[in-house]
Amino acid sequence: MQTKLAIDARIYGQQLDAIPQDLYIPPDALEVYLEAFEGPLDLLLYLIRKHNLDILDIPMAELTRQYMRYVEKMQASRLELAAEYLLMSAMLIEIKSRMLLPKPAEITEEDDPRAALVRRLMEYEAIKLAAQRLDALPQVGREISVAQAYYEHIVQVVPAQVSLDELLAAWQGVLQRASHYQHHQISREELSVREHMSQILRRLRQDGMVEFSALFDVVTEGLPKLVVCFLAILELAREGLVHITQQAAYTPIYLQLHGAP
Amino acid sequence: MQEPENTTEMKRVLEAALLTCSEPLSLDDMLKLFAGRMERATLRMLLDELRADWQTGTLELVQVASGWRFQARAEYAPFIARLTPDRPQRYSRALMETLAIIAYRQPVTRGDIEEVRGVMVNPNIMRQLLERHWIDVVGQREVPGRPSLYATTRTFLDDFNLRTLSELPAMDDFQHPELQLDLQPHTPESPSMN
Amino acid sequence: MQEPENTTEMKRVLEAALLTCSEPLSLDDMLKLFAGRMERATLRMLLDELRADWQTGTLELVQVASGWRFQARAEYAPFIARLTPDRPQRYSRALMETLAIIAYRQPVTRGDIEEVRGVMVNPNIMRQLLERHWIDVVGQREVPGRPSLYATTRTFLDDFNLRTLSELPAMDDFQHPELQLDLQPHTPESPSMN
Repeated sequence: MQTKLAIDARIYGQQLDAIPQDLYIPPDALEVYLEAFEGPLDLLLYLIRKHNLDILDIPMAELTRQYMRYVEKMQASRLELAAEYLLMSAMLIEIKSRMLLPKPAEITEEDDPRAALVRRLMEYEAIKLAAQRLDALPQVGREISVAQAYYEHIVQVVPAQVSLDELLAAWQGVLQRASHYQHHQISREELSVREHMSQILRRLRQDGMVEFSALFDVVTEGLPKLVVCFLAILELAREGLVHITQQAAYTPIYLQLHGAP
Repeated sequence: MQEPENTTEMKRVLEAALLTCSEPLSLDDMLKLFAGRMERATLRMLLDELRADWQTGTLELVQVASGWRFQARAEYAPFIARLTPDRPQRYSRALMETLAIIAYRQPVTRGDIEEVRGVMVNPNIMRQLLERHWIDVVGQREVPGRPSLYATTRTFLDDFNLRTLSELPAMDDFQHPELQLDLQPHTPESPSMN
Repeated sequence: MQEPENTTEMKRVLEAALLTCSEPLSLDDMLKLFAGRMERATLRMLLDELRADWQTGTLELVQVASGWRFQARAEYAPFIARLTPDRPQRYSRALMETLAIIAYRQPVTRGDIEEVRGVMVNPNIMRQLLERHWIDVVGQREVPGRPSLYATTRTFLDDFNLRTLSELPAMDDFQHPELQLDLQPHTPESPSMN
């Protein structure tokens, strides 16, 4: 497969489509050519493809000669880049010289001095093609436009998460600072009573006047709960929060919020 | 790329552009879509048609100062807002203490809370607790001024993963459990604690 | 705000969210829209329905690495491109080759990239790729100097319209898979070589 070397460069206002066949480089254009290649491997691949050389049987002499000619030209102006190209030159010359040595009778693939170079060239070519295919994929922001209609951002107040431990720590803090500590020690039983006090107050607020017995759910609630409920009523009465009335003995007892009409 | 041949195709180009542009498109922007092969009058007509097409859609085409844009109907904004929640705020120590007093001493008035904490109750704290539905007003105490009585709610229990208030640990549950090193028969603790 | 009552309403909430969010929405994101009152199976069904609803629309619902998004059908891209003539041009060959090495050979170090390309890695290219969130550092290779190991990200897959790395264009791994070198004893090369 022949790789196309894309060159997007202008020299003297003229579009350059390809590297000239003879590799003659006009001095002013040297930089342009340098930028057309991604490095010594890229240049080697170009030379191999341009001259239709078999990558698996690289004629080292031909390749090395062409490569050296190119590097000589670039050395003049781009020394720092030339270093990488020079390193490749050294490698090419080393391969060439090893190939001139007498061969052992049995040779394996690994013994071929070109093997490492060929592997690198093939890996680089594969990546180069992959990069081209990757670049050809549609990309968000280039070929792909993503839906992004407007919406009114509503600042949602996210409630803080509070743990029970934090609540307890707060309560403990209150108590430690309060002088009348002992009065605030709360037992579980007392909390049940307090909970029922709140429930009864809510009920009375909603229903106005409620018959005493209606506050007790004798069917579903066990005796301990009924006792707690009764204690809650007594506590409410003691704190003056509810008003308990009875018209006459043995008539129904009614509860209402204190001060309710 | 083939230039759109008829107004139906043009309307589709317009719709695709409006749905994918983050900024409103002005009429001039939209004319650019058609590389000059579009009359302003036609464009306005197409925009009217597009708006009608979306009449019952989840978005609406609206005109704002800088141009036209599609936007989600107001009813969907609260749902979309759930995708990017703001960072949860942290509650102040004052709020937590107030909540603790209401939870353990309910029903209580502001006066009760102030007496325990020794400082005035910040009205914002009560408002926050009410808005969070952790407390509500369950009555008034029959004293001058008839102050409101506050209590905790079902939401409070739910949010703290409790079934009843009695599941709130009692004080002695957390009397330095890790400091229980006394190997002697249990004697009453310091006098102030009784 | 009322929670959606039926799947039709749920699908509308979903559509509104997908049309307004520029980032792909994951299934977990979408579940958040419904505050936990949605089954994953139902969600998947609604997404399929939504995709079908838009079958002939100007946008298409697609699945990429990090979730689902609506995007304009390819035929509208050239028109939309006219709105922003300065949209990102093609990246340099050097950048694309570096990205390809990271994508196909990940995780790799800078040294690995230099080995394949035969040239020094330009630090600007790595910076660009990191800033674009196409690559990130996933660890260090345990060799002297502990060089960073780079890999591609979900954003990379999303931006290239891919769900997984396996959807990357196939790589021609060497024309001749098993590297058949010419193993004939070498004859001295042609005299022209010298």
